[in-house]
Amino acid sequence: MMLDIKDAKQEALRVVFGETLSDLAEEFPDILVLDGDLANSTRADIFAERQPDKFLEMGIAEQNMMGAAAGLATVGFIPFISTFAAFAVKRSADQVRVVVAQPGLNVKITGGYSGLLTGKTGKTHQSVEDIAVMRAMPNMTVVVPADGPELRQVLRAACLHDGPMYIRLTRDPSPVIFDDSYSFVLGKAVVVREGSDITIISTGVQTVRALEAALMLEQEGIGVHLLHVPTIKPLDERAIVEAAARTGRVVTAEDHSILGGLGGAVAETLGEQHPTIMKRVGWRDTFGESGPDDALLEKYGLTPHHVAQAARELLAR
Amino acid sequence: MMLDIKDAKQEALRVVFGETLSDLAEEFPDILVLDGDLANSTRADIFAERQPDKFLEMGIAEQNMMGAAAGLATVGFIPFISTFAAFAVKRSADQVRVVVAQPGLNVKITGGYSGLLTGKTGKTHQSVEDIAVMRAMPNMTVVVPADGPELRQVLRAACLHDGPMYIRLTRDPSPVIFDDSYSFVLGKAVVVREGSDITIISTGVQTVRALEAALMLEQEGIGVHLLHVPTIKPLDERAIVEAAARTGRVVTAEDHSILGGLGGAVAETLGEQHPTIMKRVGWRDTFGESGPDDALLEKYGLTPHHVAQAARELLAR
Amino acid sequence: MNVKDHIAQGKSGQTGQLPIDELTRLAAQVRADCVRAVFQAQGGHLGGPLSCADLLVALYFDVLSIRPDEPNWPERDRFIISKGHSAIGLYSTLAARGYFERQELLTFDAIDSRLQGHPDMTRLPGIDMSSGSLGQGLSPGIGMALGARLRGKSWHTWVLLGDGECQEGQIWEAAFVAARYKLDNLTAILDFNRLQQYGWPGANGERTPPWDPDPAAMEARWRAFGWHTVSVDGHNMAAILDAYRQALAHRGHPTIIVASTIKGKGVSFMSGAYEWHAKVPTAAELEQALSELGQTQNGIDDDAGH
Amino acid sequence: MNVKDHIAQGKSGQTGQLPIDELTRLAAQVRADCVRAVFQAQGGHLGGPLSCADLLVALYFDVLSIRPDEPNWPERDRFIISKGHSAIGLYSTLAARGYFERQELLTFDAIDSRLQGHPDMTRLPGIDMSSGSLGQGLSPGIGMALGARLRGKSWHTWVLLGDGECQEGQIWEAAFVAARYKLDNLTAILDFNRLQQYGWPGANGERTPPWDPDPAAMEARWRAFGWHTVSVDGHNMAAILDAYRQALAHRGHPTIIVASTIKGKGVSFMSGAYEWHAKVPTAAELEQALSELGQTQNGIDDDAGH
Ligand SMILES: Cc1ncc(C[n+]2csc(CCOP(=O)(O)OP(=O)(O)O)c2C)c(N)n1
Ligand SMILES: Cc1ncc(C[n+]2csc(CCOP(=O)(O)OP(=O)(O)O)c2C)c(N)n1
Ligand SMILES: [Mg+2]
Ligand SMILES: [Mg+2]
Repeated sequence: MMLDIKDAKQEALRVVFGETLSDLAEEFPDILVLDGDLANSTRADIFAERQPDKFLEMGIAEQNMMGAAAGLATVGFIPFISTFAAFAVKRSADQVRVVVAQPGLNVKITGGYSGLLTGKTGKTHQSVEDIAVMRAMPNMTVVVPADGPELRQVLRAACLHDGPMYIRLTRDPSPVIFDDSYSFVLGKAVVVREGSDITIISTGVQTVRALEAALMLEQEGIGVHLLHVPTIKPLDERAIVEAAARTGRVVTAEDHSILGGLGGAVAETLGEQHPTIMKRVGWRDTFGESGPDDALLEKYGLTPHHVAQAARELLAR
Repeated sequence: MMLDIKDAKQEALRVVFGETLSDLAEEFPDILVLDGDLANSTRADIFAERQPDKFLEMGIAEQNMMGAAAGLATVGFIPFISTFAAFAVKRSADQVRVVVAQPGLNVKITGGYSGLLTGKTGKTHQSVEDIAVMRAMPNMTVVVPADGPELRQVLRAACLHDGPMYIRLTRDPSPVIFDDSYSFVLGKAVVVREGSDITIISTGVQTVRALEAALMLEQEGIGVHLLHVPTIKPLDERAIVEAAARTGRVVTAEDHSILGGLGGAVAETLGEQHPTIMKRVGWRDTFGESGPDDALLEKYGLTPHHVAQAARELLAR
Repeated sequence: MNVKDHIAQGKSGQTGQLPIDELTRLAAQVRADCVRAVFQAQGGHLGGPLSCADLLVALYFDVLSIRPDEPNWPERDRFIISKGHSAIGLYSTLAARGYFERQELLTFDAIDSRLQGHPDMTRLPGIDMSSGSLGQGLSPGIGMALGARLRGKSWHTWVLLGDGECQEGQIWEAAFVAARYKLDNLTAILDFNRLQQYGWPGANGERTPPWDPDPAAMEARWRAFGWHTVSVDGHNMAAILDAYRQALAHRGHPTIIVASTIKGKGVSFMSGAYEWHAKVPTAAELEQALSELGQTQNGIDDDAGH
Repeated sequence: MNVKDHIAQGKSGQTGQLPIDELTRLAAQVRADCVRAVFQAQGGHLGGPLSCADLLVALYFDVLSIRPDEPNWPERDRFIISKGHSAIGLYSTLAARGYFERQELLTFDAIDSRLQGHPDMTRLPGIDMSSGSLGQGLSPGIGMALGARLRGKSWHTWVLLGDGECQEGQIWEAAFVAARYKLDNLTAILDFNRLQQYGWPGANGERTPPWDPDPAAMEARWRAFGWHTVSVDGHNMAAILDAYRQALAHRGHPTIIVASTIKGKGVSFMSGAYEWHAKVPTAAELEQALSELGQTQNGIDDDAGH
């Protein structure tokens, strides 16, 4: 199921997004892409080139874009909103709430450039809390894919699922960890690695770093049970409880605030169903800044080493 | 410290808000109130009448209102934003993020008509996820007072605290539970009742209902340890761990989604510091509707009976 | 021919041209039903619904191609009430038009009701878009109008805006985008009543209109954003119908109809009084309101009047 | 008198009237520093910063009452760069004006730098408001201008807007409110370069301007919202200064200066090319850009040029 992570092929989720949606538009003729003047960043420009009649420029006006998508959904289209996660979630939060989530309309919101790595743009462009906001929204499905192969399946699942969905994307190339045998199922978490000393639960591209952490820990003789949670909502609670029960210690890992995101969802689930000692790895409730990727990951505590260190600390308790 | 809840005096937080801020403006001459065309609902109109020169109508334009407040804060004012919680948080989410929270400016955001009871206006006006959104925002202080006496102290504390703050208010009169001896301290939770069978952790006006639940349970011989958490952020983690350790069972109660709010904050804290079985009472991840208060509280599971029932179920586990 | 026959005849589209005085009578009934429902619910808005009653009746009885017995008819014209707090005005119009029994208006604001305080498309067939958070309605209208164009369909999309609501920036985002796509299958109707909720206090504490009260200034604003504009007296039924036809006929731009209205229109003590934006009448006020509206009885009775 | 003496002299306020050709030379230096910094950072925006360099230099060297050595001087004029992606243009101007050493421009976009990708007021003194999320800058400007009025202060507040940015509804919320409060101590400068980032694709895939390219149409829009307007060639230093003085002199309304500009101005291959909105030049492109800008050397050297 898993390719080796060393020398893994790299793919940028934004490119996979643009290409896959262009392909899917042949199969699902109701697909439209609405762009908030960022197509050459989000790579919706690939779609604009290949499906010009299905590409709707909406200008720098995220609120209106969200509402227009809602209107298009009422007449049977599958509108995909494309902008940065920071703006998709925050600039049109009330529109998502009132004309998308409340009526349950079939709008797909893709949040590009999510998390820490946004090409040096800095804190205004880094979405540290988008998962928390979208997860707290009733009726919203929240999906955070880990790599290109998973994203391809997520986009297809989005077309088949009737209802509002938030899909979190990233900018920079990241390793491909899933091979052809991998099958994404909306609402299901997936065991990436089995082990009995400590459980790591991760989402998005952070799963790649969690996997690297697992490999490090295994070299130290620590068996890691790694659960990847691509669907944050609806949450696969049973898989989370099972994974926690497996080792009795849980580290969560996400490129997102430790408040209210995956770490929050896991804490809520375990607190009610299977109290387990845990440690959250993610942004420590802070805003970000500009800088090269490596320096940012190091400063904000998101490297594989940070995930591994959290596991060691939990084991030492 | 606590008056009897039966025959308690009733006060509407919105009225206390309008009156107290008018008084405080004498002591803190930099106070301003910015209104989003809702003053006669939020009762900022009391302030408008008593302090007309410090009242700034900002029209039906919440984004601009938030930005204008940020600008006023840079030149030394203490601007209080006044509108409904649903709009304060969602309609200006990106503005809160970029010009208030990121620069850490001294803007006080008051969210009126929070939660379920909004005078029959229905789901567009009910803020089910505002605490989750504001809690996930770095640099934001989040306060949810339980009654009039507490709110009076919260507003004073807001003037003394330099930084962004979200204060959650309610529309309808609710019982006064704190007497003159009560002292609100920003960032501190308060034990309202001691007991050794079960812990209830609550916030806002839901603390009143939790107190009623505690009285019911005590009649059944169940000792309730009730912790009121007016400051959701920064969270009084130590008080939460202590309260949980007291009984080993925790019910959380809030007029807010069970995702990401107080229940989420408690779950995260206990998961990392003191895993404890818990049950969250709140909106069950759904939007609301119009209706009379009693019917709504019953349908959405927020009555004292619902809190008590959760406690019983947890005790039966 | 009475209204019911008209409606029966017009099943698959318009009602046919009802006489103006019949439309006027229906508008009075709609206003009365608003007051009755708010009294019954002991909650809700009145100033705004009364302000736009003529605009709604003219639209639903003379212009929209709709099927009250098949509310989701795919080819129907679309209508969005962006000023969602005027829901009871829309509900009363829908009831008059045969979407549901007028008696149901008395469930307004009740728990489990289809008639929510603000329109909820998941509850009541006939509501094309949920609303209640101001400033949001024009954008879904763009989606519906673009959708018609993309599908080669001929439905027309109508959006009712409040003037206070036009302070919301989203309206101007939508104004720009609609014009840029030259959406001439989209019409906005502005209920230009020069009041909002609390309002802009003047020097002596009086309410001042949010915008320059001159309709020409409002037209200039929309024209600057690329719209075709028409001004009209929003309480003159014939003029309203004429404005609607102008909008339908215009090509190359979306049209906005700036309809000068009086908030609380039809009830003397509510007219022009901002306090009646959202206020429940006493029993005596109810009676006076109904009598001013020429209603013979206090309750809603489906057979009354026609 | 050279620039340094001018600046020394102007410590507590304006620099005094620098000769136009000196301002022009400074604008070329600012443009060159933008290109150098983006090359060094291997990231950042260029089209927008180059577009507004003349506007910034004219403002900072001739108009603003500021103290570079006391950036938080309470009485200072305020400036907000609402089109925050042009941060490097502002940083280069601030460095030229003596807020910090030009060498520091080479830390642009680096981790822990004061010169963030988008302006961060918590990091760099001299930044009056953080920005980067478009459409947000005019509103804090309202707060600063209202604040001056409430405190009886005379500082003037300036806000630089992008034309693409004006699609954001918040701009029009602010436009309305500023006019309603008659904030004549607030001036907006519009960098009207008729390009944005990706842009509106035309029929043949070419970029079309977001708005009608005619400045008169843009002026009409703002006038309809109650603003005084001035049109100017945004690359003509003398005309810019004149427009700024007109704005300061006007009473009763906020003023917007619609400055017609060319995105990427000053570097032939960047001019009018939307691809250069945010693109890093190669070493060869850097060299050509600097030579077109009349720079004698590739690096930043504080003593170069003056
Ligand atoms: C986003 C948002 N802000 C505030 C409100 C509260 N509100 C409801 S109605 C109203 C006044 C609306 O005025 P206008 O649009 O002129 O409507 P009308 O006069 O026709 O009632 C306000 C401020 C709201 N519903 N939504
Ligand atoms: C709210 C928001 N949406 C989108 C962006 C991404 N973005 C950055 S610059 C830009 C284009 C801006 O165009 P314009 O205002 O004309 O600036 P200029 O041409 O001067 O560079 C866009 C869309 C953003 N920064 N903020
Ligand atoms: Mg009005
Ligand atoms: Mg531009």
